[in-house]
This record gives sequence, C-alpha cells and structure tokens, in this order.
Amino acid sequence: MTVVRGLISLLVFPGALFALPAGWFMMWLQRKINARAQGRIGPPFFQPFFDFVKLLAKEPVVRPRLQGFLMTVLPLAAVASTLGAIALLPVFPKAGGFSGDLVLLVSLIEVGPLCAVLGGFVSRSLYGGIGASREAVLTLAYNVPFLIALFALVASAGSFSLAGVALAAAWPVRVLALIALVACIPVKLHLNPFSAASAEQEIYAGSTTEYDGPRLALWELAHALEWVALTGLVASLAFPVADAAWPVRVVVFVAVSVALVVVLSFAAASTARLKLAQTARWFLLCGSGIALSALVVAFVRL
Amino acid sequence: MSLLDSLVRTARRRSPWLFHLNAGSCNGCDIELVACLTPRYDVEQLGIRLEASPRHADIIVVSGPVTRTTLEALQTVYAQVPDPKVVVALGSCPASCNMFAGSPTVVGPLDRIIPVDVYVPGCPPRPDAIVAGIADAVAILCGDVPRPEPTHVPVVADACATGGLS
Amino acid sequence: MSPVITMGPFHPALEEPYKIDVVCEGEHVTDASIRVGFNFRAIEWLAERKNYTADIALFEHVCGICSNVHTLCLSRAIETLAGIEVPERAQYIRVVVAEAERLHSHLLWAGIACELIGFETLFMACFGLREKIMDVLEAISGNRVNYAMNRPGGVNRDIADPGAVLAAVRAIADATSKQLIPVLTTDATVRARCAGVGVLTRADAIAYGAVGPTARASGLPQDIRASAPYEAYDRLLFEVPVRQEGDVFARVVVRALEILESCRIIEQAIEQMPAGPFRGDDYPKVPAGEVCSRIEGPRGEVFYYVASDGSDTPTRVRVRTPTFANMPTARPMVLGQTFADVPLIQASLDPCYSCTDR
Amino acid sequence: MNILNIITGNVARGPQTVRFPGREAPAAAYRGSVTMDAAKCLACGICDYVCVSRAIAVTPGAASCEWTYDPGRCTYCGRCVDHCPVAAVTQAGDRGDSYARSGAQRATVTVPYPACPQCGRPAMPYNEAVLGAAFGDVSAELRERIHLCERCRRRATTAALKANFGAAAETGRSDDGR
Repeated sequence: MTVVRGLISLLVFPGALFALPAGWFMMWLQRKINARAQGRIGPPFFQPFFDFVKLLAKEPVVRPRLQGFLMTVLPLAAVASTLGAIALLPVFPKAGGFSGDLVLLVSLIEVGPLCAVLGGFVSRSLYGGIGASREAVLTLAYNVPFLIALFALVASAGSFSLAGVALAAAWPVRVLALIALVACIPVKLHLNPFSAASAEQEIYAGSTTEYDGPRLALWELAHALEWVALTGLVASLAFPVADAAWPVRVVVFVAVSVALVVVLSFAAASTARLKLAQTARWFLLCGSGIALSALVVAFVRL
Repeated sequence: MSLLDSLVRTARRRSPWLFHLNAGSCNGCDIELVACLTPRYDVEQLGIRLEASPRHADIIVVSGPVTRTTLEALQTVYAQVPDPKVVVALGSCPASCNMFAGSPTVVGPLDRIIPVDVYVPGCPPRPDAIVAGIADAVAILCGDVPRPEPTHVPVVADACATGGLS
Repeated sequence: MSPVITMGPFHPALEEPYKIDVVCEGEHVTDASIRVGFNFRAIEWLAERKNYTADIALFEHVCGICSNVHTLCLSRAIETLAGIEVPERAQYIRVVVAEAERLHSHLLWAGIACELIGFETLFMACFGLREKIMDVLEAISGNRVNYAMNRPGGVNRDIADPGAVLAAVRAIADATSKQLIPVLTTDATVRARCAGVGVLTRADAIAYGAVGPTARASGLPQDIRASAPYEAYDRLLFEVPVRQEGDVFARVVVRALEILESCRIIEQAIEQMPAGPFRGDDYPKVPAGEVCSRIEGPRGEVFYYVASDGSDTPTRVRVRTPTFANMPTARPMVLGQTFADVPLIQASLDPCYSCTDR
Repeated sequence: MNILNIITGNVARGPQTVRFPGREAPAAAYRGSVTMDAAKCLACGICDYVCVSRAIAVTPGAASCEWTYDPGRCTYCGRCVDHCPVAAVTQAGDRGDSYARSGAQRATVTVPYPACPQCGRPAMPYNEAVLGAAFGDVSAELRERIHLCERCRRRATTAALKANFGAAAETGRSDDGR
C-alpha cells in the first residue's frame, strides 16, 4: 500500500503529472507578472513548455565522451532529486510520510544546487566555473537560515517528520520560520534581488553557459520542478488542512503556492540584483536573525 | 507529418532565442535591437528571448559590416550555436558593408563569411521591422518557409590571415 | 595564481565588441585593462576618399548613439573653413536636435545601467521614456537613429511641429523628476549597487583628462556648451550639474540632472526660435586650410580636425572622441572592487567604442 | 518605495505593447527607400555624387542613362533627395520587408534621352535650374539652346559665332573704313 501511495505521490500528485505542468505554469506566471509590472505583454501561456520541447529537439553539440556523460547525468540527477523532494511534500499530512523524511527532503532539495555547481565546473567554461562558484557560495549562505528555520520547526513540533512538523509546529515559530524560508527561495530560483548566481550581465548564463539543446532542457526542467518543490514546501507547512477533504487540501496547496509565486515575482520585479558578498551578508545577518529568533521562540515555548 | 513532428515545429516557431553579435556596427542597429525588448515592441510576446550564451541560441542576429578583428569571433560564435539555426543580417552593413565598403579593415559583407537567411533593410531598421524580420527568420527555423539557397562562398576564413582582402 | 577573466568581445553587458581583461583574486579585482579595435572600420581613411557631403553622412556612422554630435562637429569645422554663417533658425534647430540626442543617450545609458545591476523594471521604464524622445527625433528628422540633420551652412529639415516637441519634452522632464530620479536616488538595492562603487577622485579625473559627465561627477565643472558656447547656447539658460563624490552613484545623478537641463534647453530653444531660412548653400566651396572644432556631446568633448587642399575631399579628418579620453579612467575605478561591479563601472563612463575605434 | 508606484502604474494601465503583427506607422517625414521618377530626371548624377555608400549609381549610355538603386546598400540619409535639383528622387514612407538574398532588391530605372528637336538624335537637354546652380546667370541665348543635343548646340553656337563674326566685320568696316 505504501509503495502504491509512494508511486502515486512521485508520479501523479504532487509528483510528475502535477508538478511538470505546475512548474511550467509558475515559470510562465513569473515571466508574465514581470512583463506586466514593466508594462509589456509578456510571453504566451505555453511558453516554458515550448521552450522545453524546442531545446529537447535541438541537435546536441558533440563533446568528449566523459564530459558529455557528466553534462547529461548532472541535470538528470537534479531533475530526479527535485521530483523526489516534491513527492515527499506533506500535502496530505495524515496520509503518508515517515519519521525523518524532513532530513531526506532537505537533502534532496540540496542535490539540485549541488548538481548545478558540479555541472558548471564540468562544462569547463570560465563563466560556467564562476557561476558554479557563486552558486556554491550562495548555497552555503542561504542554507544557514534555511536549516535553522527548519530546525526551529522541528524543535517546536518535536518531530523530524514533515507531516508532524506541518501539523504540530507552534504558530509564532511557524510564522518566523516561514518568513526565513520564503526569503531563501529567490536564491534557489535565481530571482532578484538574490540572483547573483545567474547574473547574465556579468557571467553570461552562469553555470549553464556551456549547456546546449537537450542538456539545457533538463536544467530548465529541474528549474521548473524547483519552483514547485520550494513553493510547495512553504505552502504545505503554512496551511496544513489536515481534516478537510482531499480536494480542499489540493486547492489550498495550489492556491498558496501560486500566491507565493505572485509575491516572489513582484519582489523580483521591484529590486535590483545584489552582489554576491551583499547577498551572503544579508543571509548571514538578516536571514539567520529571523531564523534564529524562530529557534529561540521554539525553545522558550518548550 | 507525425504528431511529434508538428509539436517540434510549433515549439520552434514559438520559442526562438536570439544571440546578438555586433560585428563592428555603429551601435545604431544594436540599440534598436535593445529597443525591441522594451514595453513598446516587446519581443517576448513572440516567445523571443535575448540569450547571453550562443549555446542557447536559435537565431544569430548580426549587425555591422564585419571588421577584421571580429571575423574570428564571428566564426566561432556561428560554430557554437547548435543546429538548427538561422542568421539574420540587421541593416545595410552586413548586407553590403554599406558605406564601409572598400575599407581595408572591413571583410564583409556577411554572406561571404557565414550563410545569411534573412536581411532586414534599414540603417538602422525600425524596431518593428526588426521584430518582423525575426518573425520571418522563425518561419525558416521551423520549416514553414524553405531556407534560401546559400549564396556565400566561405573563402574569407583565411583571407584575413594572409591579408588578401581589402 | 590570479585568474584573468576576459570579458568579451561579445558579452551581454557590452553593447559593442571589445575586451576587458580582469585579473581577479576571488571576486576582487586586482587589475584590469581594456582592449579595443573591434569596431575599427577605418572611417578616417575612407573620409579622405569621399567628398564633403558624403563625409558628413559617413561620420554620422562613427556612432549610432551620438551621430548628430559628429555631423555637427564636422559641419562646424567645414563652416569655419569656408567662412559660412549659419542662419539663426538653423542654430536653434541644431540645439534642439543636439539636446534631444543627449536626452535619448542619457536615458539609454540610465536604462543600460539599470539592466547591468539587474533592475529590469527600471530599465524598461527608462526605455519607455526614451521612446517619447525617439518619436520626436523621428518626426523631426525622419529616422530614429542617424538623423542626417546637419549640412554645412545649416540643417536639412525644419521642425514642423514645435508643439509636439514641447509636449514630449515636458512629459519627459515630468517623468524624470517625479519617477526616475526618486527611484534612482532612494531605492535601497540601487544604492547598494552604486553608492561608493568605482570612485574616480578629482585628482585622478584631472590626471587622466576625463571629460563630460564622468569629469563632472568627479567635481570638474567642465562643459563646452558653457565655457565655449557654440550655435545658440550663449542665448540659453542652463546649469552644469556637478557632483563631488566621483562614484557610480554621482555619475547617475549627474546624468539624471542633465536630462532635466536638456529639457529646459529644448523648451527655451523652441520658444526663442526665430522664423527664417534654415538651409545654407547647397555646394559650399571649401578653401585650402586646416581647422579644429569641438563641441559637447552626451559623453563629453568631441574634437574634430579637418585639413583641406581646396578640392572637394578633405586631405585629413581626425576625430578625438570623449570615450578615448575617459577610457583609461576605468582602471583606477575598478581596482579593489568586486568582479560583479566591473560591467557597471565601465558602463558608468558611458563608453562608446564604436566612436573610439571608428 | 517609488518603484512600486511605477509597477502599480504599469499594472493598472495595462501593457503598452503593440501586439504583433501590428505595427505603428512611421512618422510622416520618415526616410524610407528611394525611388526615382524617370520623367523628371536630368541624368545629372548629383545623387550618385552625394551618395556615401554607393547605393545609387548613375551610368550614362548612348541613348539612355541607367539609374540603379540598392536598398541593401542604402543608409537612407536622404541626401540624394535633398540635393536633387528637380525633385526627381523621392523617399517612400517605409523601407519594405525583409528579404532573403543580398542585392535582390536592386532596382534599375532607365532614363531615356529625349530626341533632339533639331536632328532627332537622343540627348539629355540641360536644365535651366541646374545651369543656374552651376554657372550663375545663364544667358538668354544659351537658354534657347539648352534643349538641343550637344552636336546641334555646337553647330548653333558656331553659326551664331559666324553670324556675330560677320556682323562684327560689317560694323567694323562701316566704323573705321578698314
């Protein structure tokens, strides 16, 4: 039974069948909101999907065998791990999960950026390397508040299971921790003001500079899935509706995710890009400050 | 035509990514291409994106009469763009070297170096003409319109090294 | 070992092909040098082989952004050589077009600077505003870029609808003072990227011979329009904005204030413009001799030297562009800054390598 | 937070984009591609002379003159229009669509020389305006002969010269009796 349920959550909801269109929709929504904020029409509705198909249909550049292999496997690993992370999301807190799945979720979410770092280095491009090192620094920086915030939730709920955290974390802790988590999302999604890792005007396309056609398509796919995974994580922790019927839970999950996309998009449209050091400093001071206060509140209430 | 084929065609039609290459232009065409991104013309409505890396691009937009010093980089960039690709020549300079014809440091026109598919007339073309020209290039890219027969004679590759061209 | 990162010749931050070699320790810049020459089209060589009328069209294509500056400077040189008086109306039309060009150039620059710090919304706002002045220029000259307005002895076209010019200029002044300047000066992320970045001290500005807004942002009140007025500038009131800080932020502010000053100049010029002829003689005779001419372009002082042997082609035309003077200042500015600042700092000079290479 | 004013303004106003394939018409004075009216042309070649990019070439022949124009070489500066003494050269309001082959747009206009009213041989007559511009005041006699072909004009001039010579000889004889 658990295997079937696991497969369903990996392949159907909130997994592949839901997450792919949802990820493309969120990417489109972000671009559309950005365009509207600037007074433009913006991309047509199916844009990210067509981008993906087009890239997949391009002829791959011939590369040395090992490099070509790595450049295919790394984005694939990013796609797979992000999909796994999505499958673990506690949309139905009472239905699934196992104790300690939060640790697994965090590790799976981290595989994506790690692959991006490695992918940048194996592409043997100077700018890929710079993008990768920036990505690595940023990963280090945002993970401080990210992990502290999650740990505050765990401390408050007294459980390492996602479902347990979603249901049991105390509200003051939860609010503070979620603020810290939301602040981390723009870094992972390369959104302003924390988009130093993909600063086109400085380092071309960062770690994906040398990726072409199908290999780039996989990165785009991983990116789309990251949207779902991260907004979904916040959505499922912010409004756990444990007792409602399943359609209600799905609607709440989707609605909160989309609302989060809207907020992040407007935030991105109204800011400039901070430099690497500025971003790192922000996360180590402000981001960690919020997360630490969540932790303190959690311990005080215990 | 299979379903997959038509899907790929549609995807190519609706997601052309550009790489802009300034081969010694006076900036006129370049700023008009930048103006294409702005609210009034907004090429993103056609799914067009200006890409930073030639590896991501489908359409190479070239401006300028191709100077000796940009020749090598131009050929590298052309080779870096994965197939299928289309080349758009922006304005009079890549089409004919314009007023720079006869200059000892200009090796154009562009079709002597790489095959050109679409010429957009103007000096510089208006942004709406650039958008329309790119739309014509997209029709070639996705196969709706046959690619024009190449007229270029790729002899310029080593002419620069020997200094044979003037 | 410090890696050398070469930006260019084709780089998203650079509108034009040129290379910057940046030596970095991590993200910190320890040295930098600029390599130009990618735009070298031998325009001065070509000019010695074409007649004066064709040369004016040729020098228009030195640069597509400040094209009018070059034709104006060359026309003035030919006029001085041939002893031609320019009709008063033509002088005012030249001022209007020159200032409209400064508006579009500064707005373009502001947009590019915003794009370089990743502020896309503000980039779009600047370019949206710029479209207004592009419409004005198109209505006056018949083209959005390369206006073909100047000829020795006058201008090619009259301003048919001064009311439309006034309306557009007032709209730009309004939007600049109410939207653009407040955002550029108060937005936290913009300040974080611009303030204190890429400082050029007053002493350095003098030592390197900086010109234009770059010099004015480092405390040098230097403007040919004020110090050696040409055309109708001696009859128009305007101020030369100067800042003392010398950082990127100061250069942003100087250019933003210059946008307002240009609007003021255009308004006055339109109101004062007398009726009368605006074109000179069709084929002026240029006697043998040599002459220098300089004017204030959007980027700073433009200098032309023309030598003639009395035929219909010049024997020598030499151009010194503002970027040629400003380019070396990029090195002291980027030293000790981070790699992420390099595109912004070099762009804060408003470089035009198409002008520099020719 | 002034940037939010800009954003809310943009969202409230809606997109300002011209939807593709719609296009805004250029300004009335727009300098588009160049056309030439063979009926007005004098084949003087001034458009060729002022053209910086050699987009216009004027090639005189025996009975007609070839005027070629390549939009792919044109800078659309309009100096040919400005300098044409008879307004034969004009600029259209646009520059046409994109094309697939360099040089494909090249246009040739043949300017036939009219027949000489005296001998019928094709010849391009002088134009008063051009003569005035080039040489200042044109004499009344020359004005009468500008429609003739070169050979007939030479003949007419020689005849006038001879007649004058004769007249001068006659008056001379009557004056001082030599």
